[in-house]
Amino acid sequence: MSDAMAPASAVAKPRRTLTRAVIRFAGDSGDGMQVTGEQFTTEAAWAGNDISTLPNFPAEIRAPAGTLFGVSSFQLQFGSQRVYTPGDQLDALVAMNPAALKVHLADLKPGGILIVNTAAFEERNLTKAGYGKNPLEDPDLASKYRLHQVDITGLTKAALDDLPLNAKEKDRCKNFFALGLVSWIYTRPLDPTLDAIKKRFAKNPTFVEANIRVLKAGHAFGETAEIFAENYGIDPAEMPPGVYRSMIGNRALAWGLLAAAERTQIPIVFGAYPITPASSILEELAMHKRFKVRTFQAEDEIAAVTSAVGASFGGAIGVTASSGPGIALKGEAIGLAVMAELPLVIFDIQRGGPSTGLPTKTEQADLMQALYGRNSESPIVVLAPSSPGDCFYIAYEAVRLAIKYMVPVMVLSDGYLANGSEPWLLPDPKSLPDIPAKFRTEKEGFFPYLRDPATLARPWVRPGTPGLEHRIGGIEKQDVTGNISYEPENHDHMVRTRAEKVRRVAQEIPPISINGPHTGDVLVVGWGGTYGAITAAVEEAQMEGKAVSSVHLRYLNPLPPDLGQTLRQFRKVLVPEINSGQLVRILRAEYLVDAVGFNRVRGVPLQTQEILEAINQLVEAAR
Amino acid sequence: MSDAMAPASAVAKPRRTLTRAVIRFAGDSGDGMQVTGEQFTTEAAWAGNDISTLPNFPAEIRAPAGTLFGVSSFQLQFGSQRVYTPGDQLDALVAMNPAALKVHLADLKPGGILIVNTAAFEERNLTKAGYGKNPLEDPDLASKYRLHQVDITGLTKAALDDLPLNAKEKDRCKNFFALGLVSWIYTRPLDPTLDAIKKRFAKNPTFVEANIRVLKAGHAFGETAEIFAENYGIDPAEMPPGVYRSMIGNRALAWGLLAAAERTQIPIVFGAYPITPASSILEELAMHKRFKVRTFQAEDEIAAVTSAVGASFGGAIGVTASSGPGIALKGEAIGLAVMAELPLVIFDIQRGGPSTGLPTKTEQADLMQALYGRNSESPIVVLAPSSPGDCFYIAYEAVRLAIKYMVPVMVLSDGYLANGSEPWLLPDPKSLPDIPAKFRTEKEGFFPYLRDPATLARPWVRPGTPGLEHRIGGIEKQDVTGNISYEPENHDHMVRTRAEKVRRVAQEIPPISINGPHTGDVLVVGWGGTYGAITAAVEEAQMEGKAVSSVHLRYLNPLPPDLGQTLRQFRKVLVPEINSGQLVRILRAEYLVDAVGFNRVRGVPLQTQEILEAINQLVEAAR
Amino acid sequence: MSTVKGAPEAASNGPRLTKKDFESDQDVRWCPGCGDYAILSAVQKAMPDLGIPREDIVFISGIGCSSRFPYYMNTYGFHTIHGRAPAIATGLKLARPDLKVFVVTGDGDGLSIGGNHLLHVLRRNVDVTILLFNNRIYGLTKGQYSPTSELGKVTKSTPLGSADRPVSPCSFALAVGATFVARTVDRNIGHMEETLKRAAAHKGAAFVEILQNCNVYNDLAWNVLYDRESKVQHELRLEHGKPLLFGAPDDRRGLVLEGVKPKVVSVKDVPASALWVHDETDRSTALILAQLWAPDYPIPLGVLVNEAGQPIYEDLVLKQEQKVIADRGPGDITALLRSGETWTIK
Amino acid sequence: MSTVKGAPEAASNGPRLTKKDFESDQDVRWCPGCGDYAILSAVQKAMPDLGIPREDIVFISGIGCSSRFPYYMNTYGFHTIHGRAPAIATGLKLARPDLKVFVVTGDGDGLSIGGNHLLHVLRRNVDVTILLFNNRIYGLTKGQYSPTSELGKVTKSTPLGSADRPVSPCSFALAVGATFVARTVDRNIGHMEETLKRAAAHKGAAFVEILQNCNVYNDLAWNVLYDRESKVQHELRLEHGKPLLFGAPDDRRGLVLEGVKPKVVSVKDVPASALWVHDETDRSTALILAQLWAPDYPIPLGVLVNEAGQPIYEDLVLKQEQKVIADRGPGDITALLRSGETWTIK
Ligand SMILES: Cc1ncc(C[n+]2csc(CCOP(=O)(O)OP(=O)(O)O)c2C)c(N)n1
Ligand SMILES: Cc1ncc(C[n+]2csc(CCOP(=O)(O)OP(=O)(O)O)c2C)c(N)n1
Ligand code: SF4
Ligand code: SF4
Ligand SMILES: [Mg+2]
Ligand SMILES: [Mg+2]
Repeated sequence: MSDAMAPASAVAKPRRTLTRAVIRFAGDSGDGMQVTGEQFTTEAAWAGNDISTLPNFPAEIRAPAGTLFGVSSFQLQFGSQRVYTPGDQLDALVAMNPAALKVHLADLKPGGILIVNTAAFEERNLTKAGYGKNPLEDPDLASKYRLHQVDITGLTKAALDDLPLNAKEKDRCKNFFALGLVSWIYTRPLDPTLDAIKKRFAKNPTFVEANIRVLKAGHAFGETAEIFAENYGIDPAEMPPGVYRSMIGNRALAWGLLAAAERTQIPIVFGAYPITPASSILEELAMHKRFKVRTFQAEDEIAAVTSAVGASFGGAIGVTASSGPGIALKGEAIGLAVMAELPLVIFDIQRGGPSTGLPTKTEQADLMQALYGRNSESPIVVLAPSSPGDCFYIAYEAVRLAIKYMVPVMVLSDGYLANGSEPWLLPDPKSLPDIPAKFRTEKEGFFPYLRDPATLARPWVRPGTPGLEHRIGGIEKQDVTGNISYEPENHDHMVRTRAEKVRRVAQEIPPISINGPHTGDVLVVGWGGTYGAITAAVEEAQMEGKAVSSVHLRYLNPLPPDLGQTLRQFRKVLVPEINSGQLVRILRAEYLVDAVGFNRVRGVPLQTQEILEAINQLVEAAR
Repeated sequence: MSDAMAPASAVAKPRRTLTRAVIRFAGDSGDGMQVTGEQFTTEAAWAGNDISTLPNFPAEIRAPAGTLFGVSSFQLQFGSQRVYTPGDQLDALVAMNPAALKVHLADLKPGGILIVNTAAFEERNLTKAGYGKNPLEDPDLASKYRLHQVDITGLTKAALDDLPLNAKEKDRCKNFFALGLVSWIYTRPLDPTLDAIKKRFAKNPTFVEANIRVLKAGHAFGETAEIFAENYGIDPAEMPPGVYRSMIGNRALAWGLLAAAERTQIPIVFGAYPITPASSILEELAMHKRFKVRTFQAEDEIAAVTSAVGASFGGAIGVTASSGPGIALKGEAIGLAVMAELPLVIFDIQRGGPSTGLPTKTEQADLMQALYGRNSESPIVVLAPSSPGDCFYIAYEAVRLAIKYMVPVMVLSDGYLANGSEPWLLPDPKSLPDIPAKFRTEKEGFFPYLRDPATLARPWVRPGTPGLEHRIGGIEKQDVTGNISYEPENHDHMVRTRAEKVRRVAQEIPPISINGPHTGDVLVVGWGGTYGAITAAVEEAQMEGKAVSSVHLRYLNPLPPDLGQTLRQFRKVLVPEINSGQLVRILRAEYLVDAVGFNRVRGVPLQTQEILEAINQLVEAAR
Repeated sequence: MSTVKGAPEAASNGPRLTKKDFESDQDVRWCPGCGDYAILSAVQKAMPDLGIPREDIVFISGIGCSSRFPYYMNTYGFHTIHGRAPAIATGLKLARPDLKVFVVTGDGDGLSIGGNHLLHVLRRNVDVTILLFNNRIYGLTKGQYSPTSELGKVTKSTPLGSADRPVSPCSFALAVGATFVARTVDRNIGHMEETLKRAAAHKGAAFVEILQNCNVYNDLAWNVLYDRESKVQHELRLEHGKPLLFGAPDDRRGLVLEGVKPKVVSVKDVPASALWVHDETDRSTALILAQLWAPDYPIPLGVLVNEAGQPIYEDLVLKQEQKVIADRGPGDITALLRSGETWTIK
Repeated sequence: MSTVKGAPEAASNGPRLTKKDFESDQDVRWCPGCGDYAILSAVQKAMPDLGIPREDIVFISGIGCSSRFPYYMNTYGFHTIHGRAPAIATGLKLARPDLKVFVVTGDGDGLSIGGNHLLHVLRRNVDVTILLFNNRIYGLTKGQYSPTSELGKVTKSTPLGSADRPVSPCSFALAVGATFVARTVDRNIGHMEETLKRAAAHKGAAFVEILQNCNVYNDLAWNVLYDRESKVQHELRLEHGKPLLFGAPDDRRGLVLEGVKPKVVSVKDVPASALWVHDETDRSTALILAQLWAPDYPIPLGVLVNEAGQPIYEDLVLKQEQKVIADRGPGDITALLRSGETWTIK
């Protein structure tokens, strides 16, 4: 938390200007921490800050109140400089009950702001949280942190005294008190939240009145209460001009598909079976039938992917989405699409594993499954978005490549990108690359496996086209004619052709953009949701004067053609991943470079600090 | 075909002694070529030859007679020296009809023996085989090969003239005429075939009479007919003394399980869903219920593997088997076994792919699927037999490791090993290593995920044990207690623990045995069914004085601890595989050695010659 | 919208097609004598009468001898993977409700590995015509027992006899809500043709069980309907609104109800009014009939249930799509991107 | 052999167990107010009366809120993967026919992804007791519609209403041959307990549909049986051999048959003899009853079918094993290796 004295502002209390701050709201699943966090995000966005968020909820639907596993939290970092991650350590923590304190205190910086809802620190909650004695009575707490004990529940009730609401309804407003208070502390504008409250409870004026009162009460409390010595300003960040919105990964994936559907004017059949954290893609798409996206909630993952394959055979864009366990079930069917050489887009929103694992936590351990999770030689294209907003472009690109090369394309997102948000500069849809989607209708010289010389793609034919009736299937077939063939040399030729087709996608990959000098001691190579943490770490290392650069891969299969030579320009290569070392194995096998991995598989994003340390160690080793 | 004049033998015609010969019987699916080949194999085995066989049948059940895709064939190589493969090119080809000639002639050596059944070379068959004119009328045929035109059909009928059999029944005997003839040409004893005929048709004396007559007729024909100038002797091979039988891979896998069941006195539950070429394992085991092997033909592959997991939870040995497409469906469930840390054995009998591919053909392309075909970090042990007989030991070893380490073990066999046979020196079951299978009953200090310090295995508990009631599942769990845990550090710890457990299996792997000097120009590294072809090629190269050695891996995950240093003793490493280069990628990633692959994916075994050429090229490069 | 072209009017455009037009150039790879040949020719015979242009017809199959079917039809075809044809067909219909889609499956493909997809395609009442070739065996994998094999069946995989009770394809289809369920047999081309035409004409999921002979691995499994003697005795031809009669002319038998239990009677022993009359529109009737089998009962052939007017999955989905487009216009990505909270940075 | 310990005699050894003995130490993680709590306590209550030692009981489940069940039972338990519990249980019973195995599943786990395994475990009549918690929604994934959701259901995944017709778990179970099928409801602990005991006592596959309330994502889906008024009007308690009666005391109604169609009548309008009598042993009766639902018909609760003496899969498999061992002795690998063609090299 870097400070710099700023000219005292209008408000009574002194205000300090910060470059960035990391805040976490934590409480019971029922306490509305997600709403609170999202609202504060919007306030910061309005104030022009760059932002990165990290929601975190329990696997249970409504875990019993007060329990440790029932704690729900929302973290964000916002700043006047580029913000790459939700942040490692907290500048401020709001704990609505003892369980929240127990679970999250460790992440609060020494000297950090700690706001607790004293009303919740009673017998039952304390025992549920496993506190022998009330931690608030422990003097260390107040000495180690800037502890603010606020009877949020009480003050909320008081503010609503005369309103015709029952106790439960009044209590439900308390999160807005916390929001108001924190908004004052960080001087973020209340306006967007006031608007939101009005929209949200439009049907119920009393609720509007109540929540607004409480929000303002919280704000006023900060201003007047003795306990807060100062508050903080954070200037707008330098961000490219344009219209922004806050975007989360899964919605961006869905909208990327919508953009592709609009561009190609080809319907999308989206076959999916619900699974955390992929379900919200299905739910988002189901709200946009105007785009001719036909969502199909299938009986299982196999039906989900096969329905997509059937749709592609019919001349629609077949898409399916799931998470690791579901993707494992789709392997055989993806192989069919490889053999039938049909376009197919597969979203894998990775989560903690193996098996059921940690359904609501994030991970990057499906890369090998994406490449090899099928029988025999079954090559497909693999892409990975690097931020929530990037999901939009990756989804669109996946459709483009699937159609252009008549090949399955898998997109590896993860639980962090899926639910995490960032301020996102709206793209101009017209500027998106064209998607060459045309169906063959010409009878003359037609063969089902005739190939485009540039892409090796076979023709896409819509059933219903007179004269092009043909039969395909999963058995090996003769090239060009598509007739069944067990002929040895033909099989070898087809295996190579299917591989070459995927290899040719390399023509589509733009030159690698290197963050930093093109040669040096250490190159950090990453993919997927670790982009923010890696970039932040590398930029810190660079500021420390280290000869470190980074490259973030959005194309994982095929790899960028210029990757090999890029790697060789550095003494050492570091590959941070939230897995046991998957991309690093691929780089070693592909380029015989002694790349080393930094691997932590905890279900949570990697931290900037730990990556920085890994970098520094390697820089030492390089010397 | 190396010859050396031998003292004229009892028979009228001169006999030459060969060191080895390669023969192929080819005809319609209905012509009984498989039986003929197997019988000739037994004759050669009796004569003390070493043998390697390669059956080859169409994907169709009973493809229409006379068609190219309906051709069925059986190839074998037998010799007085070690025989490693069924052979590349043929010394003799028996073609029962035009289609058989069309499909197989290309594999016959110039000057090779070609026996055709002239009766089958009539209009309809010729057109079905796509011959414009009768190839037998083409003078080149007789000049390029030692062509013998025999009216096998007619001679068979003649021999059975007076027997009360209808035309169809008589015609069915004709394969024994061919067998008799070839037996004479290669002077193999008829006795085992005579016995077999008697056994086979015990219930029908007329058939016995008929087949024996025809067999002898064929034999006599060779002896008397003018057209055969000479015949050949092949001395017994130098083979370790002991009792032998002919063994095919799938039966050996089944019997390996039986040996394990007998040793552990624990029932086996074998859950499988039929699929070529794995079905015969289920069928073999179903005949041996005496060993307390409970075969379960499940509704699909997922039920097959999950039933095995359920059985292991119950304290039986859970085993499942399939081929590539079926294995792809088992991925999620294998992940459950990884998480539950239960013993599980999976047989993957690889076939041509991707997708349905070439169901009856062989391939080695599921190695990556075995290692990575599941969501998240889901490490298992992977083994591969190197010959049909070796399947017995590998199956037994798989059970041993699965139980000792409480881990899934996958065995990668293939279509060639599954149906191919070799003379197999019977093992002494008592000499098989012990399998430490004991169930925990001790309540004191019990926890479901308590670990054995040496193997990291958790205790195996049979439900029904009082006081040890516990619950497990696929959600991440706290080490030792096994309670559900979403705690970040615990997850990281468990991911590492599951990986370490598999890594520790390395302590079970014997030192690598190197075929040839321990240092040199080229090391050829192989795995699975290519053992024969690689060894033959390497030994030829060695005879040519090349500094070449080979290593064949039976443990693919973990890899042998001494593999890395072994690789480094050679200038170049060559990895021949029937895939696009899978093991080679693993070796490059693991040891950063510039290993190169030799890859042909044709659905048929690699040929000794082509591997030899690849070796020679690399030897050049190494200089 | 989802109305498939065809029926008389469609037939009118272009010259009328013949059986030949539906024969592909691939050589048929079934065993000589296989019942599949008869089914193939019945289907090819029936096609022209559907009056649907060849290019608008798609055959989807899974894996099995039966599933080789699409290669032999000169229409569009997709030989997919084991058990998944119903799901593939569902996706295809969502993409292309205008196509006439047939699904060809077997007792293993459709009821073993594919049982769940069959359940759901019928439940959803997707507008596809499903032909299940029931030979009570796994043919392609060379003779293991199937979910329709009789208890105690001795096969390669069950040398001492199978231990599971068979499932009845028709009972299954009826219970999960199939709106058209019929049974026919490979040895009766006429009945097959007529049944196929009725099935193809049905809007919604039509399920037809075709009793088929695998002469190599399960020969004469349906001999009760092949053998002239027993055929006469046991074959019950279902006709809507007609009493349930069967048996030799000289010894006609019929069914009467005792509560909900059918009882076999000799027609001369009961007044015609007492005979149980078939009602295609009643699922309960069909559920009871589907349980009947020889020797105690006759074997019903023909249409068990034919329920018109049930909602069709892809129809409803497309209606929703058309409605939102009619109400709010087609999707506009630019507008969507700017919807909700946005802010501008200068 | 496959006879599970238990019943009185087993109860005798050791002190009689109580509900408490079946409560595990894990904290229950369902939403406050979830119907699963009631089911849990009914099961825990019923357990002691089975007289089966705790260590001989295993609960197997798939994935879903319902499938969290095993963690809360102080028996052996395995929380497996989505939809596969029936197959896992089948393997377990093959390994350990001596164990009492329960399968807990949901409408999604059991009828969506797991439909095929449910079909086959019932068809095989494996000796397991299957409890399907039907809340007509996917709870754990936060509220998408399920295969038992009503047509037009508005959920997160179907904002404009679902387009598929629901499947009836009981009809499905009956059609695929389940030998015991019953229905009960979470708000009636007594009826649940009694139904569970009967199901657990059945030898062979017993299927129980438990109507369960998901108060978070599908609250009051079964209100027709919760609301006092409508409950009285619609709840039909099935009793073997008793006429099918329901309705308020002052307005008792019953069912009579018109052909195979049930008709609701007022008891006072018909002679008692005319009333349709429930017969647990008759599948046709059950198949018809399973189709009945409010408002036109009453909702049957209790045992629809209870067919004793059907062959049990693992019984037959083990009988085969024991017979060959009795006839030919246990397996001998040394002998097997030397069986058939062998030869000796000196
Ligand atoms: C995933 C997968 N599992 C298993 C197989 C092997 N297989 C092919 S067809 C078949 C069963 C065929 O039986 P059925 O559906 O009755 O067709 P039939 O051959 O009898 O016509 C099986 C098990 C496969 N091809 N793919
Ligand atoms: C292979 C796989 N696919 C999907 C999921 C996600 N998932 C978990 S539970 C569930 C459905 C649960 O519905 P139901 O069986 O009715 O249980 P309920 O929560 O309603 O009790 C789904 C789709 C999963 N865990 N695994
Ligand atoms: S195996 Fe049977 S079903 Fe298959 S083609 Fe041959 S006869 Fe027909
Ligand atoms: S989501 Fe519904 S079913 Fe799941 S625990 Fe909550 S109330 Fe129960
Ligand atoms: Mg079949
Ligand atoms: Mg549910």
